[in-house]
Amino acid sequence: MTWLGIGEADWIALQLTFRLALISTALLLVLCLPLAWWLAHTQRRIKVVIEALVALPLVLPPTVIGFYLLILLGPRGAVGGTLERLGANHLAFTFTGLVIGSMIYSLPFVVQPLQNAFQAMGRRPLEVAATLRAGPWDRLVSVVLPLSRQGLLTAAVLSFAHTLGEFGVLLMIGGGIPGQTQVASIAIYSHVEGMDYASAHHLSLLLIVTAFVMLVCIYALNKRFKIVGVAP
Amino acid sequence: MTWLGIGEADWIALQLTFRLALISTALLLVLCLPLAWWLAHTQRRIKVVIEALVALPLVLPPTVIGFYLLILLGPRGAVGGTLERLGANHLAFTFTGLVIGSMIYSLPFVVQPLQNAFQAMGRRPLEVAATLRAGPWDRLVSVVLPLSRQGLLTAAVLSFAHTLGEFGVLLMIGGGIPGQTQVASIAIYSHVEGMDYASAHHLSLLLIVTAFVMLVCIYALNKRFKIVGVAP
Amino acid sequence: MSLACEFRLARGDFALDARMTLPERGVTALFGRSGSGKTTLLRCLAGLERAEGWLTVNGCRWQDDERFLPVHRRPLGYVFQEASLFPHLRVRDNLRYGYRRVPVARRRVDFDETVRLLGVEALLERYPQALSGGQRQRVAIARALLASPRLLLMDEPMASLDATSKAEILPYLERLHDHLEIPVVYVSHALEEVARLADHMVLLEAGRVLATGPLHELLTRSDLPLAHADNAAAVLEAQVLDYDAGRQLVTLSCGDVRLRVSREQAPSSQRLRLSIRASDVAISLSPARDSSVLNCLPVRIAEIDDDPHPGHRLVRLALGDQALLARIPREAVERLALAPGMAVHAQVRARALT
Amino acid sequence: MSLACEFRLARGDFALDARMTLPERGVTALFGRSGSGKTTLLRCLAGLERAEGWLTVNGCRWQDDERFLPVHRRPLGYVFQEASLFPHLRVRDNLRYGYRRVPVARRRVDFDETVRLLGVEALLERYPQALSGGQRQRVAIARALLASPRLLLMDEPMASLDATSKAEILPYLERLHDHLEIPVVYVSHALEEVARLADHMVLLEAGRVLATGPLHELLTRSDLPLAHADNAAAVLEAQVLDYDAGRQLVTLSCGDVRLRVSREQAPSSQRLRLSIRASDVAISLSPARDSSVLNCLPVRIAEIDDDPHPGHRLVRLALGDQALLARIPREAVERLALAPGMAVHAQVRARALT
Amino acid sequence: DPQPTRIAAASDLRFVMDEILENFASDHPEHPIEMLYGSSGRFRSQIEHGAPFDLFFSADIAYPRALEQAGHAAGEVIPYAEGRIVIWSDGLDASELTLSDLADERFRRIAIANPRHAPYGDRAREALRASGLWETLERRLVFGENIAHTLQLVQSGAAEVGIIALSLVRHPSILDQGGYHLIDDALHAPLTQGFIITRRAADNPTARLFADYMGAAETRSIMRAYGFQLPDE
Ligand SMILES: Nc1ncnc2c1ncn2[C@@H]1O[C@H](COP(=O)(O)OP(=O)(O)OP(=O)(O)O)[C@@H](O)[C@H]1O
Ligand SMILES: Nc1ncnc2c1ncn2[C@@H]1O[C@H](COP(=O)(O)OP(=O)(O)OP(=O)(O)O)[C@@H](O)[C@H]1O
Ligand code: MOO
Ligand SMILES: [Mg+2]
Ligand SMILES: [Mg+2]
Repeated sequence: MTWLGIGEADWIALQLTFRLALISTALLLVLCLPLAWWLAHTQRRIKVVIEALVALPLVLPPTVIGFYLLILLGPRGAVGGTLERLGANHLAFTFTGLVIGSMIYSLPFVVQPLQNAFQAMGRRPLEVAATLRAGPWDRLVSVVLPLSRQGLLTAAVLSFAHTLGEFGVLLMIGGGIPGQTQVASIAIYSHVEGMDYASAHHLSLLLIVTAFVMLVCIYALNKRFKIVGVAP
Repeated sequence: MTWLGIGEADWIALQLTFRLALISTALLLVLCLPLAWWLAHTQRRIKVVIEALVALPLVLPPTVIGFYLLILLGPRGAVGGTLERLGANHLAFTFTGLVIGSMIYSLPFVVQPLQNAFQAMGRRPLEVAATLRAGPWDRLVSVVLPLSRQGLLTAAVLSFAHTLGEFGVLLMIGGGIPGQTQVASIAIYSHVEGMDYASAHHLSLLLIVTAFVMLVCIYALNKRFKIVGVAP
Repeated sequence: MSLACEFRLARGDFALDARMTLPERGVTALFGRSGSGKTTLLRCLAGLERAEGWLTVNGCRWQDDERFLPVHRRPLGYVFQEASLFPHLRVRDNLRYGYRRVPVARRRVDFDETVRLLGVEALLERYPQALSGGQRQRVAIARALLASPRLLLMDEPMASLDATSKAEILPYLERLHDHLEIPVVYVSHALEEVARLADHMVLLEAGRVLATGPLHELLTRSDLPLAHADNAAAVLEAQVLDYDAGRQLVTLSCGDVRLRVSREQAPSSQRLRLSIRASDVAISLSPARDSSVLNCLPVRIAEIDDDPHPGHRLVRLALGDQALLARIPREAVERLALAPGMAVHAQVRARALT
Repeated sequence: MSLACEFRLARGDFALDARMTLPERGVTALFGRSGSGKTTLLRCLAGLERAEGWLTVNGCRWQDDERFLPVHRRPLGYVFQEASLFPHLRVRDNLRYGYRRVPVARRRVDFDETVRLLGVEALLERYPQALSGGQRQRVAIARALLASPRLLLMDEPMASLDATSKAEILPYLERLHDHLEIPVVYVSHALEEVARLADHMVLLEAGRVLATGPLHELLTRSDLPLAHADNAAAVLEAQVLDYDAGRQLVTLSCGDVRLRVSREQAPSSQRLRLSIRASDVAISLSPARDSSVLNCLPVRIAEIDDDPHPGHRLVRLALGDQALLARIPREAVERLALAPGMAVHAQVRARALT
Repeated sequence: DPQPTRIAAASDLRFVMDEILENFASDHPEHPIEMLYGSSGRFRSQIEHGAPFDLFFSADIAYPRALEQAGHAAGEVIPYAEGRIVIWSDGLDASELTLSDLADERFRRIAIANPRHAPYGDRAREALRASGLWETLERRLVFGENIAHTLQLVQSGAAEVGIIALSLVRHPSILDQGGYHLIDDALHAPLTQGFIITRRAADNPTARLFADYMGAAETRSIMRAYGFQLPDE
């Protein structure tokens, strides 16, 4: 079953990739919202340490992060081992493991744009909303999210696109199991290494075109519903 | 010559890494400023396409980008081949090649935070500056850069940290030649593959600690000179 | 007494240390020089600043050492001094923001009427960026009112409005204040606006309450800066005796004396508030019969004070148990040999305020 | 003529279509209702909007179909309607921003003096976020002045200032305008401010110039809205005859008649500008000798008009070749049987403006 | 300072080459050599695109052959060894295990190199197919990018067992951890490994010298110690 010069396994890998990117981006956005908010507004000293920590996953090569994660999530690691003792399975070579790995690696791409957006927004819109009876959640939905839309978009795009292309971490903790952990990036690389350049090119092209179309749509929608700017 | 459990070759790799990260971050910032500015302010339709293109380097696995770059910059590629015909050397396996590769891959991390910062700033401060006799360059230096400091910082940090950890692209177009293109990430991974875990851990730790200290200093400085926020 | 509070808050060199009690309904003018802490005090009332102290509104404790009712639980309306419209919402949605969040049963302000009276009907589909400064301010006022507040805080709401817009909005605000029966705290630098709207006044100076009391008392107290202001005025409370519809004239009694004031319609209540500017009062020794001035009142000179106006003196006149201010040229004081205790005639141009 | 322009610009439903000529120096008041296009016109003058049309200042073409002098090349000062301080700079650096960018030889405004007169000395080390609304406005005014502009554009610069601050700043602005000898375009809703500062006036309505001309003409033209405003006033130009320092009284001649006005110091020039509010003029049939009012002028009734004020009529009085406005109760018009052509006495309280 | 001669070697040679190089350096201190390890496939494409490698030791003779045909070699492809695959586990003594034991459910994850492009993975698959275990085990397999990566998957414990290169498990630190089971080489095609001198090193005496050094008795005994079968034995 080959279509567009792309074999079935690769279609599955592609599908897995988008699922992974979608899930980890969604989870990251949810988790990073409070963190970025706190970073944007706290006056505490510890803030700079947390800010530095957030950027740290980028500093190590993904394969190495992946290696340490493999140990951590595997049956002998702190996380995997605990799970095993609780009767569950460890997380190496699982989709969950991939999600965790790509989330850790994409963390800075989500936290930093959100934090910037929150800082740029200032407290005024929230104060206004509060005087108009909006409680904390209400303010989040009706004021914070719309006003930090550009930051949210950047966070989502960077995290999503980055997960599409993530290779090292996923290679290490995924084990390249077709249909489970073999994502497109690993499939493409396999083709390249195996000198099956045609498949590599086709799959790369498809990934790029799909991502490009998605991004153009997202940006076009964003532009359509854009606030015209602040001046005059 | 081993110090802190880290051999001489690794020290060289570390130095190379920081040089690479510094140079490509600096170049990226300079190049992306006008692009981000244009994206933040243009009303043209093509904008969404450029925005999507900017994010595309993330979509492919770095090793694959590296592979395509290798073809492009190598002696038979469009760029490398042209250089050879002009009597210069092609760029594969050179430090220049590494710089180009890491710049391409870090492009979105620089453009997007800058664009967001410029959009959040709006036109008002520029208008005010213009009425106070500040010409375009003057406005850039005295108003745009200080007011988009948070975005600049994010761009610089993401790009710098990401280059420190970049592996796939650099391995492919650099080849990991000690002293020339073997950066720390490749050295660490080599140690892991060679089961020299001690060296891998030491080098990882050093990279992390150095990066962490740098980041904490940067963030602390940033906080110290921070604008207190917009609300009264 | 319906709103009482005590706040302490430090901001750099500036320290707010204010204690005050406001009447249950009616407008309290918050007056003070730039930087005296008016905005800060309003923010404390709204709960936007976590000041030390306490606040009781309508018998409910909103804030003290133990409690702190969060802003969104305080049923208030706040018109901010600076632009505060949500840039991502059209004018309509800005207006509906607070309105929607008040349960239907508790809404006490009509959407369409408010929109019409603030002259923003034509702007409903626009984004705030496409409004002029004054238009933004009107939308902000409407938005605060539509939240059916039980305490209304207005920080220079009309600062950038033209006279015509003000003249349209003021009567609406007056009616609304009556109708809502809530306390209103109103910051304004325009004494005329204040004299028209406010019953009560709080004077701030460098973060402290300098004086507080009924408007007409504070306006004429010569120990306070108001009496010496450019547009110093007295406010009188008078009893309606008669309305002459043809001439649009109301006859009033104020203590023993009678006053006449032009007015479009018959007053709806038995009492009227009059504002009489110091510069609108002239003194003559004999009653002037053939002058266009409506009122020529027998008064007694209570006090002759300095006036910051060049070449003038401020004369306090006793009119029954109320007071009038007159700004008189020094030359006239000499020429007419005015002195405290003298009985003279005040030629008075009064304005009905309510 | 020093500033002449013609601009066309569309913004949604709104269209600016303004053509005007302003005198070489002196203040032009830009007057008009909220949303009439005042800010838009100022922005066009500054080059912040790329309007169609042309603009000539002091004989230089700043803009036409071919040319467009960019904003930073236009030597102007702009006080924005909304907050415009740079949040990343301390007050001192905000002030120095434009100052530093003017070559020393071309600086015509003294830093320390400006800072002192605008009352911002104590704020120099603060960031704008730590200022009150009025303090911000004062810093913005000072900043614009310190750029030694050759054209000054001020968009409601005093909107949120208290009377005392205004009273301190206005004389400084007056002197500065004199000293700088530049055209100033001044948007304000406060007729009194305008009457005091402006020589010239441009009336805008829905983006078009309704009228333009010397202030005193426009103020009393009964076909324009100004004469009917709440604080309608006439402005008279008068010749100084004498100054009585003891009584702080100036004697002036205005056509054939003599006027007396209180004034702190002797006038520095031979001409004085007087503002006489319609509500400050009373009419009597006989001259009132024993009244505190300084001036009792023989005038002739030129016109009796409707007045939007309830129960009043607007009476235009001819005083030589100049005009006065008097707001008279209907009752008095009847009682005194006033009619056009009648010779009466105007009891006038005048204020010296310059 | 002359450029060292640069050797790109497949990752299964990691330990053995380090030892050979040590000897070479003491025998020929005037001929500096720099060793790079990685996957054979990557080196192949890098050499195609101008990589500055002087010798290329591949895990699969097919790669240097392809390079030779494309004109990237100076001289012939020289076969230097035949690799073997073994069963190895980090948690238990694999010398007790046979291929058919892998069917046991306690081995939840079995690591092999990716057969699509790694020669060791390809032979592992052949061996599993030949013993009729492929269908049973397929769902439990995880794939390493190259043979060294496969070893890491097993070392981390995430895969309980793996099929890897004999040359790697002969590393002293692994030998300490217990035994391995050598897979019968009748079950898979021979893993013939070859090297070339690249075109850029045509005139490089060090490259020639090292190529010859591979035939030296000392070198051959080291190769043998790491479990390689030498071509002519
Ligand atoms: N962070 C700060 N540091 C020092 N002083 C501050 C700070 N924030 C506010 N202030 C001062 O607090 C005082 C009160 O400010 P507030 O905004 O309440 O004044 P206001 O009465 O509303 O003035 P305005 O009429 O100008 O709006 C001002 O003098 C201001 O300078
Ligand atoms: N993008 C737009 N779309 C439609 N109308 C607009 C837009 N931008 C501005 N306007 C309108 O242009 C008119 C002129 O605005 P401008 O700011 O010049 O008024 P203004 O005279 O300064 O008023 P104010 O006294 O309230 O500041 C306003 O009626 C405003 O609503
Ligand atoms: O080419 Mo390898 O030896 O499978 O890593
Ligand atoms: Mg204030
Ligand atoms: Mg305006």
